Amino acid sequence: MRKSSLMVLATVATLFIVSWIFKGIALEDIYESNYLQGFLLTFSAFLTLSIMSFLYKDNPFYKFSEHLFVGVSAAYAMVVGFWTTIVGNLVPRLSESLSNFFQIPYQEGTYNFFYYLPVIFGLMLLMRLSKKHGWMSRIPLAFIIGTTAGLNFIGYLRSDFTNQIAATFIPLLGAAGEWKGIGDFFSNLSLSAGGQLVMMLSNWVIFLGVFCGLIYFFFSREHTGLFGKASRVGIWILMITFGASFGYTVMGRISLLVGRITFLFKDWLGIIS
Amino acid sequence: MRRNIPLAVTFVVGMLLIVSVFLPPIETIGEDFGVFFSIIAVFAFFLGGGNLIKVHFGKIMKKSNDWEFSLVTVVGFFAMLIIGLFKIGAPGDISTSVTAEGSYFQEMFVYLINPLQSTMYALLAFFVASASYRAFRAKNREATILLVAAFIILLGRTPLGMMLTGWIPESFSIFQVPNLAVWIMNSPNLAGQRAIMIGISLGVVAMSLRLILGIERTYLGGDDKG
Amino acid sequence: MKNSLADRSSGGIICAALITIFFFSGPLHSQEDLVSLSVKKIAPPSSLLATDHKYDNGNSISLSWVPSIDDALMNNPIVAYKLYRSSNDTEPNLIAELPPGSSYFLDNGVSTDNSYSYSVSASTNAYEVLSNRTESITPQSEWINYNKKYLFLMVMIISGAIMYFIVSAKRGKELFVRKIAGLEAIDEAVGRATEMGRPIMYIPGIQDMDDVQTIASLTILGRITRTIAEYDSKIFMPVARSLVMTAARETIKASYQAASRPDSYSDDMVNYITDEQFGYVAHVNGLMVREKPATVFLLGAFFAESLILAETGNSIGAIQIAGTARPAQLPFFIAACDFTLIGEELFAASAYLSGEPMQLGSLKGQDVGKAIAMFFVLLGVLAATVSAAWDIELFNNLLDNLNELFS
Amino acid sequence: MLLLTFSDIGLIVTLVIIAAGLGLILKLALKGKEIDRRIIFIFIFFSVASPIIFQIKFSEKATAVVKSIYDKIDNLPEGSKILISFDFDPAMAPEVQPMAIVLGRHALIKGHEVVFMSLWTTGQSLLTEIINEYILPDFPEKQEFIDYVTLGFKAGNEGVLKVIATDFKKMFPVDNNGRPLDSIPIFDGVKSCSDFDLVISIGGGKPGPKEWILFVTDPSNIPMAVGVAAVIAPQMYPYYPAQVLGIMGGVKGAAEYESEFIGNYERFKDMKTPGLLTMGPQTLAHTVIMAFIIIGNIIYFRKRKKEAKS
Repeated sequence: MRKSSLMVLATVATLFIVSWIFKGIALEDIYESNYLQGFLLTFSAFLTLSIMSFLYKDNPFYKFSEHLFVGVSAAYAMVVGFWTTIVGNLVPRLSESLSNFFQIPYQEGTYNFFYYLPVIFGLMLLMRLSKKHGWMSRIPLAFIIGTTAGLNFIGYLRSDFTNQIAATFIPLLGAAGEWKGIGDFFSNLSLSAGGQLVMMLSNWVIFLGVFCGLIYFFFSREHTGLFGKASRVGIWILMITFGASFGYTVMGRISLLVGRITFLFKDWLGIIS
Repeated sequence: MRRNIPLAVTFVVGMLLIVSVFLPPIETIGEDFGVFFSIIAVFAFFLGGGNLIKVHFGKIMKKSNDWEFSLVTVVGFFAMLIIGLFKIGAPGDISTSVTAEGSYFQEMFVYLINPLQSTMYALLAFFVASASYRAFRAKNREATILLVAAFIILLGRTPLGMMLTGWIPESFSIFQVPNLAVWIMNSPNLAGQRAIMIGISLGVVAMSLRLILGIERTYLGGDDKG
Repeated sequence: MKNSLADRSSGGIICAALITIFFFSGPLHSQEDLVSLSVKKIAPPSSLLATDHKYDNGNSISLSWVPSIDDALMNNPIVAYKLYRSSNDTEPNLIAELPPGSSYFLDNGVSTDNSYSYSVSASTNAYEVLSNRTESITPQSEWINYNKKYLFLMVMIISGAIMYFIVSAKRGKELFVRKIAGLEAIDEAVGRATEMGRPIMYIPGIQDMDDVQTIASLTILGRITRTIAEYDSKIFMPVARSLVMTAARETIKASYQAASRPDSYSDDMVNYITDEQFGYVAHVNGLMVREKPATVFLLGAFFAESLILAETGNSIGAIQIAGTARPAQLPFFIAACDFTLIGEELFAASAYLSGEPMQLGSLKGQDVGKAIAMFFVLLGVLAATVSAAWDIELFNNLLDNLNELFS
Repeated sequence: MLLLTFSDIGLIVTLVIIAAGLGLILKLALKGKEIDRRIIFIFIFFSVASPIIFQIKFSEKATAVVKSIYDKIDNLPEGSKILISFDFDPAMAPEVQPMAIVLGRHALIKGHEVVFMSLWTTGQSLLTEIINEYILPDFPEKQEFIDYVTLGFKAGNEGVLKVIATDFKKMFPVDNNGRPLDSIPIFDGVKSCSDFDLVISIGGGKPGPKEWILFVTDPSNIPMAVGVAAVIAPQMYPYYPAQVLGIMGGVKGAAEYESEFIGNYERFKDMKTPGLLTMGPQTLAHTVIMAFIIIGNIIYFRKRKKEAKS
């Protein structure tokens, strides 16, 4: 380690300890274990700042947080998977004595033996570790891919294909008997149910947008001539969509930072109330 | 054989699931298969978690670059694993939820994972700014449209939008930037999203068919041994 | 037909009775009368009918009845309808309490092993009056759900179109497929990495194998690694799911074998990091700035991390080819990457890259699907427009039918 | 006399720093230099952190959709009955809670009789918290049962709405504390939702504003206003102004309302305005991003001009 990095390390360590002590004293009236709480809060703040330091450049503090994050969260996922899936879903269907051990109700069912299937598949998957029988791990993969393909086939066709088409059955002219005269038509350009021109325009835009957007996705035709022009309009609509969605999301992203900075200033440093 | 058995499995399972939607007696089979999937996925953890530890252990053993940090990963991993599997510090007996308030597992989540997670997420605020700086340039017609749409929405979401265009009378209120922003979200944005969704659904359907029929088989690996 | 007519007329009579009561009861009762009304006897619900719910696995029975004639819109003495069920002639149990005005209930708690009979009561705050008990009924399990016939039709049309073109392509019919810019760039991107002597990074999204986008990504991976193996470039692939790791290793290995370079393959190319979204992102970010890949592929299902990854990739000057079918993340890829596969293109990519006639045939089939969608959008918009503006019966019917077809 | 508050000074300092920084960058940009992204990061951090520290607020001018809600509550005669439903959970609270607070205050200061309820399980505790911690401390003179009443949460989603649309007491025989509605003065003469002069639903999920419109206010033609999370605000616009008289969308909607409220009520000039406070960082950050987009384009066109020349 070079001298400069040692200096940085020493500074951070000192600040950490100072913050720990101050936080501990500040929390004296609130918690019994105030110094433990002080440590935890300081550590949270340290991790927060370490991650943010990546914006400047990669550095040992980021590396530390990153590696800690990976180890802890991988184990977190495994533990949750074990308790919810194995103990929550598998055990109560296969073994009464294990269910009693984990103190969960045993679920009696005629078709419970089917639940040996995923266990067998799981074991086959572990065959990957063997050179000779490694190919067997393809069978559970094939099962999973078959499941995914089958479920998504119907799921997407129903929710995204048919429903989206049905949602586009919109009138391009106003409704009968609601015509309020040409003056009103052109003078009421408000974004409300009353503004007929805007309503009509919206529906036209939706209709043409969907239509031309679909043309853009055509693979088996050269995009030339009228077809090409429509596909061009399709791209424009997509570009508006992307631009608008981007702009709209910015606000949400800023709020995330507001949350983090509030944590630093309020919970850790205590400079705002 | 090493290819045909898996292909047959995919075909049978895929077809079964498509057909099951129309046959009430086996209608719920998809849900069961979903549970099967999550059980298999837990078995896969042995491979995944094992691999993670193997990689970092290897680094520590070989004292390769940054091996000290690998130590952090390994220690963090085992600490969390032991705390979680044995429910250390859990407020009740074995039946209490692993994420129950007060258990060490939950404390680790609150003070370790949570700040890391939300800070990583918050980095987006910065990246969204640098990305818009670079990307929103009027290089050609398409890029200009993208830029203008984004700009109107951004403007419409701040008081600036109303300050600039608040004078426009109510009967032409569509031209007030905040309203215009809403209209863009409501109409062209909706149309674009819808076209994309319909396209995606067809893509998924065709992809699924190729998988079920065995036309697409890259994922199955070669014919070799092992 | 006869029956339904009878039903309708009896319903009409009851409606008329209700309206009459409504008109007469409202003004006649003063505030004091209300109190006496609530202890007054009321008429029971009538014509309780229990029928097997059609097209299910014998797990539901539908119940309908005519509400008590005292069930009025105003000053209603009735507070609830209570449903009782007795299975195999045992003691009846309360199974549901419904608000006044109800006349229908679907009992989902039954099975084909038992027979059931029902009764329904109307109750005021102080008083409850029971209807007749129904005959015993055993729910039936049906084999085919006819309610989904239109969905079935849709499935047949779309898959029929795709299969038709797959078969005709197999027979040797030439198919034109337009260029997809993002995919055309792949070769160049791989070549550049080789020239620079830097690795290629491949990220298949953060979802597991139960997401079809992940599978699509792996099929593309299969084609790309073929090129990578031929160029003898280096690839590394951090993944967020153990199963994806297994499948990806299988895929890459196969490609190296197909390119006759099985010895260049190693399991280290694919590593599992963590299931946790941002833990994974934190590590991938670190890897990016440390390994400095020349090319980054971001293909699959992405969430909020899309922009974090794409911006970091951009900061190290990598060529980035991205693609996802999650519409919410597309704008960020468009903004931060060099090439983006938009939605459907992600699924078309592996077929396109393979160049095999059968695969390309399926793309043509997809186009037919789009043509069908456009046709019906056009028809539906026409019907909706005419029916809204001029209220012509033919078009009203057309619109109704279309809505049913796509419901 | 010119009196500057802490946040005014903060605002001025912030704006000067940002403006000077942007000016400097613009100068560099005019020379055709690309900007390092870390400079953008610093600007973003500063534009978010500074409003938080200095509690900077911007005055928002209420847009028509928000103003109409404000006007409605303001113009109703004293003693009108208003029903406010809190249909949200803690996750959604940062966006919509500010609306709940300011609406509650406005209704009470105008002397309306307010009924609070919730369709969400978690709404009960939020309801109590918001009313007891944020609204009531400012109104020591207001009495429960006469000026306001909390009915709490009722399970049943749309079912609840269908019933209260015709008979309120059937669904809520008693209030939150078990007191029969018949003995509560506010409910004198209240039979159904139609007896309220205004119904407001604040939420963003299901059941929420949309269900209120479909099952309660639209069938019976009851004046309705909604406050929704930003994500679903665009879905509410088709109902405006025929079925709902106004919409507050996200934190911005809340901020506009707060701005209108504190502008008109001297007594609440210095009240806590969570909506406006969150808008501070948002506004500055948005402005900075827009400025950088403009600078980016200047750089781009400069470059292109140069290339065209050579």
